[in-house]
Amino acid sequence: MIPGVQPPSLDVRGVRYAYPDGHVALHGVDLTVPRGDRVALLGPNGAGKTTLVLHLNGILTPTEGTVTVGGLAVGTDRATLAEVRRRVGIVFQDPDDQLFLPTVAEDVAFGPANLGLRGAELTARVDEALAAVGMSEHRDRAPHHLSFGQRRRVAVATVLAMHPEILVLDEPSSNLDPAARRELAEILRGLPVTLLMVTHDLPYALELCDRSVILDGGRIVADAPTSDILTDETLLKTHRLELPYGFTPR
Amino acid sequence: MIPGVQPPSLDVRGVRYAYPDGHVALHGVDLTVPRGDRVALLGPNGAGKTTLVLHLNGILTPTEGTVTVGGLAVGTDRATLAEVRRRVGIVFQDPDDQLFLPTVAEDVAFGPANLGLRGAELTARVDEALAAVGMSEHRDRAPHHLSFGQRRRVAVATVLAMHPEILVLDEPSSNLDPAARRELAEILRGLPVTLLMVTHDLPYALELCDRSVILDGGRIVADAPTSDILTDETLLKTHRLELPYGFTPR
Amino acid sequence: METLALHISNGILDGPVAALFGAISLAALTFCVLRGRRDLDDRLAPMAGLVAAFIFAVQMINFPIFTAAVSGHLLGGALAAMLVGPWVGALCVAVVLIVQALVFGDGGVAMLGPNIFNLAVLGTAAAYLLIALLLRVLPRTPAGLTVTAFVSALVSVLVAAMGFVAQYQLGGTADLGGNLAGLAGTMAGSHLLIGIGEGLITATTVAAVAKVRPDLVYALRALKPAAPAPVPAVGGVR
Amino acid sequence: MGAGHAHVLYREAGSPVHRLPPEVKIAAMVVFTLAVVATPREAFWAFGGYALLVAAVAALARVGPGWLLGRSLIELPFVLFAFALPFLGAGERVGFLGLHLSVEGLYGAWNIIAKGTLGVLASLLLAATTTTRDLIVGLDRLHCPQILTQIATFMLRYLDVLIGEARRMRVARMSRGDDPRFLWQLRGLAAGIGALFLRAFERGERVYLAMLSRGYTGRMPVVWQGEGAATTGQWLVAATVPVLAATIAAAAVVLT
Ligand SMILES: Nc1ncnc2c1ncn2[C@@H]1O[C@H](COP(=O)(O)OP(=O)(O)OP(=O)(O)O)[C@@H](O)[C@H]1O
Ligand SMILES: Nc1ncnc2c1ncn2[C@@H]1O[C@H](COP(=O)(O)OP(=O)(O)OP(=O)(O)O)[C@@H](O)[C@H]1O
Ligand SMILES: [Mg+2]
Ligand SMILES: [Mg+2]
Repeated sequence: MIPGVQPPSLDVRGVRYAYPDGHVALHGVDLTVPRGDRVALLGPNGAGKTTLVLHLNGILTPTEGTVTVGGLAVGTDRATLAEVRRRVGIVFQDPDDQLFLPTVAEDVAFGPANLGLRGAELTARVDEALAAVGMSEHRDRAPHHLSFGQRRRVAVATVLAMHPEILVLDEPSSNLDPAARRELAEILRGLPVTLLMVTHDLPYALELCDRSVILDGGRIVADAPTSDILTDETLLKTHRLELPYGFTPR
Repeated sequence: MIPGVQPPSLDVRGVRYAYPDGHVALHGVDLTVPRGDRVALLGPNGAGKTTLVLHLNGILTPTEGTVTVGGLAVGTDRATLAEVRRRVGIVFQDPDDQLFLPTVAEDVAFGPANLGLRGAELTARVDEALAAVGMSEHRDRAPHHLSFGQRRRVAVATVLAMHPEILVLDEPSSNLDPAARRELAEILRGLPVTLLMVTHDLPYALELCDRSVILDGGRIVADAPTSDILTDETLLKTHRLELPYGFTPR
Repeated sequence: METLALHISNGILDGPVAALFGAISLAALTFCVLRGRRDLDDRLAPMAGLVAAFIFAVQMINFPIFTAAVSGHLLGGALAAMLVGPWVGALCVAVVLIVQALVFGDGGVAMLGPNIFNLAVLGTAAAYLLIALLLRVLPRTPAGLTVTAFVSALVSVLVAAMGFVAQYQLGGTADLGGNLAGLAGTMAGSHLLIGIGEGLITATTVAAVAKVRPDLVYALRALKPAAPAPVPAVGGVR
Repeated sequence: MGAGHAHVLYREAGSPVHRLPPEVKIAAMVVFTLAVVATPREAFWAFGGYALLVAAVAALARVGPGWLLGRSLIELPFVLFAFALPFLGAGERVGFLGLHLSVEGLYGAWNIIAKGTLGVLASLLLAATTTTRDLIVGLDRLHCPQILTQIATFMLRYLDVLIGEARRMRVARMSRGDDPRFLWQLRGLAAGIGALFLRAFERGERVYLAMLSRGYTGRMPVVWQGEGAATTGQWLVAATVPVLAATIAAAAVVLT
């Protein structure tokens, strides 16, 4: 590493991953996301997007290859893992994978409390995050008694409350009502973070990310400015991507 | 009922529903869907759409009001309930609620087998449904080892395989890749069924349904041709609906 | 001393006693099937399955109690009685025992009769009698419910353990002579500790469920105070 | 989320024992065990005969002795109980390596170890060759009351839900900076168990409602009952083991 040059936020090198049942989901993925970049991760169902995301904070460990977060090698060392999880905030594709405490407010407070926040500071974090996703009035309800879209919003809030340096979102706009989808875009645009967003919503990718990467069959098959990718019809078509009818990228 | 006139496929009258924790989700809903109609059910997160859907085959019983399916009153009578569930096929919003058997093929076969299908006929149903959603090659895998989008597709197949008269889909396009979203639209357009589709994807609603209903705060607040609703900006705005940027309804 | 898990294995009791308790258990279960059918509506069915799965899972894990010297596992009779009632509750515990005997060899198949009698019949019955009593005597508060769950779980474990001692007295294959009192003492001592663990788990589980979904606690539904209950303002799940 | 119905003890293989319908295997296993238990403990040779039968079935089912022995450790508490008997037992005593052991106690220990071990081995063989779902089908065909098979079906299904929800909760908290070595470390064992129970119940309830939506009536559809009930031939084939065992038991009773 050249001194003075910041290490990239995310650096994935030759990552191969086989699930315990033998199914190989990633066949050698290379991806570098410099600090402050906003990247959309596109690809058909079953491409391996979620599997890749789960490598970024060490929930899955690659069968081969390495993952580095801001210069820290993600391995099995507990102290490093804790630091990596402090830096990388992941919003899971399924909100039920994210929420587990008896009330919305407790769930949102869980992450910041683990970072050592207490008292008024903690409350402020929780209030801010819940307000951002428009769920303040539901703070004392049980997460599993909310509607799907409401749960997704709380899931986003649990991660926003941690103020991560690197924000990874797996299909954040699905099940959100159209206004919430736009409001989330506004929040994300205002955050000073490195962003990796998995999405099937190509207009959303164009709106939020300058750069897009296509993952298909466990391999990165394209990496270019989003506008270039979305105008390359044959590329899109080969990977089961297409712009919604009635939409033209500008 | 006037003799000779077919009863509507779905008839919901004054339905009020409170969840066991006391939260009132529906405050008197009236909705009639004549046979063969295709209706989109729109509304913000937490409006009560899923709650309404769960009333349509007697999974939830209204605190007040009645639900009638093709002239059959949905109540507590076991035989009627069984008949209602034969007619109404519901695709749940969360595929994890829908899939529970060890393999994809078995899960898809579960519904038709309950209808009494056996042997070659049953296999044909399963094959046809899996082919429709593009999951034939995964037939022997475990549903919980699939990606989220793949699980959603299998969930759709489990209901298609039952050949219901009335098809109710709760956010069918979420988490589908763009090609799968279009393919599903093509399948749905080709089915000779009464359709009720909950969705936040307004272009999708326009593509598939002539008529739209907006549910907000547990009440029906609009019921009109989809194109009228989607061009009424103030109506949309009051109910947290909006067309995606760059999209113009024709 | 290693605790005797209350799963009697083949050969501990002699044939006649095993057969006798087999017959008693069969009669008791038949009665539970007849009564349970009335209770087991569409809503209780998943609850019964979950209670059985929960007991099954927790029985697989031997947890240390206070010190590592004694280890034991949940028996589940009180939890089942509390959440799904005595009839279906006894059936849940019986199903766990049958499946464990068939596929894990945990508790001999030939000893299913005595095992079901101790754990499913005796344990659940003792627990439910206490629950019915305590819920009437204690204040109807979360604390009252928690105490009820704890006490009934603790006592049901001891009663089940004494069931084994009595069976051994009747037909233990090895004659212990005057040492039967010793066996009873050992069983009571170790199961007092197991019972405390059982009580804690039962009490917190029941308290957690009662807080969020009181509609799921059978004991609260069945043993409503005599005062006319308000007409429920909520819809049912079918 | 889902149902790994092939439980931990199931050994995937295409042996003749695997292919037998579940009801005949259950019946054979139960009768075999009863024969073993009914055998007088002094008839040492009979237990040798049973062991040979178990070995033959294990070989036929392609289940290795190492696996069987490893799994039979579940019996350990009772073996320890058995070892205590020669010291606790009453009556006549013999000297052995300087210890004064009760003859009655020695016989008792032998009785428990021999019968217990044979019973465990027979169950393990059933488990190794039968999926849990087949087991329920078998119980159903043996006219076990439907309410019991229904509870058993849900029990097995919810075991997966419990494990799945426990896994989700673990991943959720790890990702947000908690480092639980054990699922319920944070808020104490009990609170974690209570939360897990509720969560699993509500997920399970939704799954159940979805099953009802697809026409479930409390009984798995007949296609799930496999190839159909056992034929007379299959009953006869499976009967060889329990019949041999019963013969040994009868001989042992007569001879002692
Ligand atoms: N737990 C698992 N066990 C085995 N295979 C799995 C498991 N989870 C996912 N897979 C397989 O790995 C591949 C990649 O799955 P992944 O979830 O990463 O896809 P994805 O790109 O996120 O898809 P989607 O857009 O549908 O969410 C798929 O073929 C899937 O079937
Ligand atoms: N199990 C439950 N217990 C209590 N309240 C619930 C439960 N499920 C949903 N609710 C509440 O009922 C209301 C309606 O929920 P519902 O799931 O029907 O919304 P929805 O319109 O489907 O929303 P979404 O678009 O987010 O899926 C919401 O306020 C929600 O918080
Ligand atoms: Mg995914
Ligand atoms: Mg919904």
